[in-house]
Amino acid sequence: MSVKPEGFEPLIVAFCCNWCSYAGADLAGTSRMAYPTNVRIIRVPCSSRVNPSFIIRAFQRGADAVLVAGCHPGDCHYHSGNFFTRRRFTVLKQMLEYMGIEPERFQVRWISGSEGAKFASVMNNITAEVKSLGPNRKLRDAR
Amino acid sequence: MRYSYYPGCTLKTKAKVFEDTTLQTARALGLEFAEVEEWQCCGALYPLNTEEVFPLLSPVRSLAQARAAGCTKLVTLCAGCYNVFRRTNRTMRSDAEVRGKINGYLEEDYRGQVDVVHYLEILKNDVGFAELAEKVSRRLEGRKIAPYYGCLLLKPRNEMDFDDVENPTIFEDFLRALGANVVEYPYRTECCGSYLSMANEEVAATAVGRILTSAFKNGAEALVVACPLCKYNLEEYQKGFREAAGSPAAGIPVLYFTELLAEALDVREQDGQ
Amino acid sequence: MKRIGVFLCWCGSNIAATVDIEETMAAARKMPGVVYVDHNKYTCSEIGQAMIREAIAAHRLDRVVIGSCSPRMHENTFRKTVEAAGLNPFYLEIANIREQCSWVHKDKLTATEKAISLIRTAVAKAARSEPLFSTEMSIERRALVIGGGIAGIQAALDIADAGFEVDLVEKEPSIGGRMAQLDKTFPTLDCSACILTPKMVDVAQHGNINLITYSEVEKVEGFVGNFTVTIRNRARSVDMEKCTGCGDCYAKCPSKVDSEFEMGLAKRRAIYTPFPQAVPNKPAIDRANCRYFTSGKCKVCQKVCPAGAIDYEQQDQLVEKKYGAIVVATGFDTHKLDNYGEYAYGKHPDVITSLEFERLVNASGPTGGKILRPSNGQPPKNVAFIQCVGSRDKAKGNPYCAKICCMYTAKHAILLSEKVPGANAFVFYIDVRTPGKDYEEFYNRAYEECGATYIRGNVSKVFPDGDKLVVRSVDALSGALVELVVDMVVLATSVDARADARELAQKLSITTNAYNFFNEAHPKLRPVETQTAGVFLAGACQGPKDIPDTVAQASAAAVKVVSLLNKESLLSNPTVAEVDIKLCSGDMSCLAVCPYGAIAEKFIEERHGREIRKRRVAEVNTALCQGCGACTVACRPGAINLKGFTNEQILAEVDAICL
Amino acid sequence: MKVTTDKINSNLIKEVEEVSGQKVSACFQCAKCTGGCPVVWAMDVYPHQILRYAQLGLADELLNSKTLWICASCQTCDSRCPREVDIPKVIEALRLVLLRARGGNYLHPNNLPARVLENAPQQGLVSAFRKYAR
Ligand SMILES: Cc1cc2nc3c(=O)[nH]c(=O)nc-3n(C[C@H](O)[C@H](O)[C@H](O)COP(=O)(O)OP(=O)(O)OC[C@H]3O[C@@H](n4cnc5c(N)ncnc54)[C@H](O)[C@@H]3O)c2cc1C
Ligand SMILES: Cc1cc2nc3c(=O)[nH]c(=O)nc-3n(C[C@H](O)[C@H](O)[C@H](O)COP(=O)(O)OP(=O)(O)OC[C@H]3O[C@@H](n4cnc5c(N)ncnc54)[C@H](O)[C@@H]3O)c2cc1C
Ligand code: SF4
Ligand code: SF4
Ligand code: SF4
Ligand code: SF4
Ligand code: SF4
Ligand code: SF4
Ligand code: SF4
Ligand code: SF4
Repeated sequence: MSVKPEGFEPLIVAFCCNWCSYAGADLAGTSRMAYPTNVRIIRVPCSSRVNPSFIIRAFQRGADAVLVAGCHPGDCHYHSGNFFTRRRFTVLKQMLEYMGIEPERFQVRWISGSEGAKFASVMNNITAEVKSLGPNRKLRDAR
Repeated sequence: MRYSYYPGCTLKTKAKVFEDTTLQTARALGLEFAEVEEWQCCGALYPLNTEEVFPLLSPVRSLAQARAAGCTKLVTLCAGCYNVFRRTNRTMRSDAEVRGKINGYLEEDYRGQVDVVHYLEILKNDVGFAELAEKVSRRLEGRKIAPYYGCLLLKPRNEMDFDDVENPTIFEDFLRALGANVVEYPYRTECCGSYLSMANEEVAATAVGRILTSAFKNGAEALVVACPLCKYNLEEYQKGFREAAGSPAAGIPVLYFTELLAEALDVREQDGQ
Repeated sequence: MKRIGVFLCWCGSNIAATVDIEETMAAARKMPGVVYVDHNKYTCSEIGQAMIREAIAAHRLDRVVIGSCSPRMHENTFRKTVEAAGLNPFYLEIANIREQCSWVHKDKLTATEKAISLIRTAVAKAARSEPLFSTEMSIERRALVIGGGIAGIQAALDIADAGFEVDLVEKEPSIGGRMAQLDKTFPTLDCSACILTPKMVDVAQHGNINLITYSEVEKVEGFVGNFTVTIRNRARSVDMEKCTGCGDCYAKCPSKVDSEFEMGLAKRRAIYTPFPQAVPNKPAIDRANCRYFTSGKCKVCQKVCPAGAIDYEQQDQLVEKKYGAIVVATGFDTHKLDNYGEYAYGKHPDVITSLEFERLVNASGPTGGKILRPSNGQPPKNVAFIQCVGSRDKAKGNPYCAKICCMYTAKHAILLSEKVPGANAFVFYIDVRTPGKDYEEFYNRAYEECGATYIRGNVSKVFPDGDKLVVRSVDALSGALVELVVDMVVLATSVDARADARELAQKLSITTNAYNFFNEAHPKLRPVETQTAGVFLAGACQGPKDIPDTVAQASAAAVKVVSLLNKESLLSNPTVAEVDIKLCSGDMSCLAVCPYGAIAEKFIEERHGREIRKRRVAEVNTALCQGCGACTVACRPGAINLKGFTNEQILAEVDAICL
Repeated sequence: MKVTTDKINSNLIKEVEEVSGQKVSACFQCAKCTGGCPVVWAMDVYPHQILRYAQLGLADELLNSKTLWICASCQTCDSRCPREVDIPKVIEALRLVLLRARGGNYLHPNNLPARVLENAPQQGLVSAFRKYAR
């Protein structure tokens, strides 16, 4: 059982593909759609660039959740990249769950460049979910 | 070659001649038809809803017996039985859920290993129409015969896989092998009214009328069928239409294809009729 | 140690109102490698950019981080700025503290905290950036167009007019495609031949176009700007140089077969041109049907040819050529009707397809333009047209709408009323689809002025009754059962991809959809490009299309080709994948995931003691790589990395965020 | 006959889809089924209309229609349906809904003419009772 400290603010690392999700985040910005500050975005060309080891590393360094966001299947700028993403991360998700990481802590979402509102709502939801889970202690390096 | 043989209720009663001529001709052609030992009525209709699986028990039991008897093919004659068996077998092959239920109930492990075939298919594929033609001793020369397929041999299109649904040829090829003149007419695959003749005779009669009129117009002197219910309907409602169409007063014979086969092979024994 | 400069932008109050610039600057000064920090009201202004350039010089900065708006906004601007100051443009990193910070957060305290984190992340990435360079590639300034229908003809003419050399490869003995078979064309009803044949002649006479008929593409190698294509010139058995096109040979040839061009409604000879206006107007011998080739006897054509052009010894020839760009324009086939026995096609001669109807109404067709029943040569009185045959049918045809048949059926109804006075057209439809300029009006004309009766019902069965045909359906609008007795039935057959489309797609490394139509790079925004750079699409090979759409797409493809060939050279994208051959195990997992076929195997020789061994490794073709990075994840040993987004950079970003 | 949101949103469609295993919404009303039905002239609601009524939730019109008792399950229609709708299965589902709701049977052996009972093949009688009785 994880303990919920008062005022816990989770740290969330989001990998966003340049063409869709990063653009979606920008649109949320230009439309001034507020969401919590907990999320930090790393820009990648395509969701298929995200190596599972990046995600493990984030958890090890203390991230409380990791989000991978890419173009909707069929809309990938590189045609098929997000299909690989989908396949890879279903496997990774199972592995993480096996290691005791709650499914809410690792999410894969499709957000298009015109879905500013979706981007904001995904950020709101993931922050709320992880807040209620409390900090990630399972994989964090003993430092 | 040895086949499991499923006669069905009607061939044992009202369509005795169908069974007799089948067995006579099979024997003449060197085909061994071994009757499934404890067969029961196949249910006559394949269930058209997702809820009923128990009607499949009976056909599966016969199929499992055929398999136990070491036969790879189960032969049926009546188009109704054929339709039920073919579709049941397909379900047992492809639908794991139904298969589980049925096998659980029957304590069997039947997965559709046996092929369900119609006698016509045996004649076409195992005997061969060219070979059959050579065995014919009394060619049906000059006889103008109209094949009538009806529905159940052919449909549903994606489940029966018996012949092209819209343009079947197996009956025609069979008749040509016997030396008959095939009458082509557009109504050969139109429904005869099926079981409507039990409850709604008027509708069945009209359906039959269209088939007969079309066959008459194209010069048919006899119709040939593979189904006792088709035969019943086509015979039962002939009168009215013959008169209306100004056709010959005497009834047009509706024959099972095996009757013609027996005649052509000259093996027809006296069957008391 | 790197010397990193950090520049924070206020964006007026857009950033500065929410992010405490002073505090952020103070934090940035403490970040590893940062030697200089400054801020500006509007960094993208000329003054702001000048400040960066000066700071680079004054403080010998070798990496630059700008905290400002999204990189999607000004990355290019600022790359140029640092380049002007003598740095590699890829030494720049942008922290997005506007769209992803000041604009979406309200609380100044946490927003500032996040801004600091974003700057730290960018600093970490910049510290690990490496100089990247685009390479320059030469361009073969010639184009190949595959398929000589209206699409290929238009594309070839447009490219040639722009001053580039074009080879047009057509598999049949003549160009023209389907449009050559049509009579009049909707929505204007101008005669197809009148508008097409002049263009065909233009192709033949254009100084920049090299027409290669009776030929096919055998192999395609290389990449954008530098394709090497092997073309098979099928043996025509006629010497094109000598032949004058006099036609004596096919007048005398004794072997007659069904003419494909006439849809089997007329015969052609074994030596033939598909139609009288063929371009080139020189025959070919169809060896499968020639008596000489099948039985060794005949040679009539050789005897009668005044030019001595017949050459039975000709062999197929493989020619290798180089091109900078390729346009695919191989068109469509009409749907085969094997699954539609209910319509009696093939069973009754008066049931015909729409393309057969086109030949019947065509003045140069087998009946000289008279609409006559094939069974008895009499004009029909009542004609049923059945739409959507083989279309919109997921059970046994194509699930998609073929797009052109509603319109050409309206055309057929109009032509019937014009050519056979008093004849009646009955059009059976599911929906009538006429989106297009003047299209609805054209359809209106069919029923309003030309008397066609439209019946909303998919015909269920057609069968002969005496010498007539009975059409059974229902009018779904009134609920009335319909049984029409007609003289002729015309089936609006669906549009299929060419039978060999998938094979050609493989040769070109392009993809097809489930029905073998070639895929465009983006359904809306890149409709003529393919996923393979330098290969473009035109016409019905990409999906069912009428002539206006086909021509528009062909001209668009031509522009794409021209703008490519116009470049002196191509600059490659520098953020590409790179293989470290020391780590590469040669298992080629990367090759399997690359969507662009940019990875190939290569064999290197290595010295092991005294022995020299060959070893397989992966190699990235930087001209093809689009920099998606999928391969980097597929690679188990971590041998393949993506420049500009290296593993080290991304891991450093993760670490910086999680500090 | 009147279409209302309540009817369209009613449970009938779901029930019919469940019992028949067919997707009623797949039908795009081309009416090819009706055009080829061999007994359509005896129906009051045509096969394509059965599908349409079901899409609109017109329960009374469906359950009172003669069509349910006229369809011969010949499968001509579904063998031609471009949307892969098995129409006789939909009709069968309606028939079952009705027989269950109303109880009783449509056909009773006592109602058959002696001539039919005498001459008809077993197969026909068995079929009829399976169709018309519960
Ligand atoms: C019955 C009917 C009526 C029509 N009426 C009209 C109308 O009135 N108005 C209208 O706008 N549109 C009409 N159309 C549509 C029109 O035919 C098409 O829009 C047009 O033909 C598409 O041109 P295309 O060049 O893309 O394809 P095509 O005309 O099919 O040309 C493709 C060419 O490529 C060649 N080719 C194929 N494969 C290869 C290969 N592997 N290598 C080399 N060459 C190859 C073919 O031989 C052919 O010459 C009609 C179509 C039909 C079927
Ligand atoms: C409700 C709706 C939904 C749609 N949904 C889709 C969809 O889902 N998918 C799809 O593919 N398409 C859709 N479309 C169609 C799509 O909007 C158009 O295809 C597209 O916008 C056309 O682009 P355009 O550049 O030709 O015209 P426009 O978008 O109209 O652009 C024309 C521009 O020219 C400017 N302009 C006008 N006159 C002058 C002048 N005299 N001088 C200078 N400038 C001038 C205008 O201000 C405007 O900026 C939809 C359209 C509507 C109405
Ligand atoms: S660089 Fe971007 S953030 Fe700065 S002033 Fe310009 S637009 Fe605004
Ligand atoms: S006869 Fe000779 S010159 Fe004349 S068209 Fe034939 S091949 Fe050409
Ligand atoms: S040789 Fe062949 S092509 Fe020439 S005339 Fe004879 S059959 Fe015709
Ligand atoms: S264009 Fe018209 S006729 Fe052709 S498939 Fe589409 S709807 Fe049917
Ligand atoms: S996946 Fe990696 S190791 Fe395998 S071939 Fe490609 S670069 Fe080499
Ligand atoms: S980065 Fe993408 S395009 Fe480039 S080689 Fe790797 S998988 Fe192919
Ligand atoms: S044929 Fe199929 S799609 Fe057409 S109306 Fe009938 S059920 Fe609907
Ligand atoms: S199954 Fe029923 S509705 Fe369909 S064609 Fe046959 S009788 Fe008509």
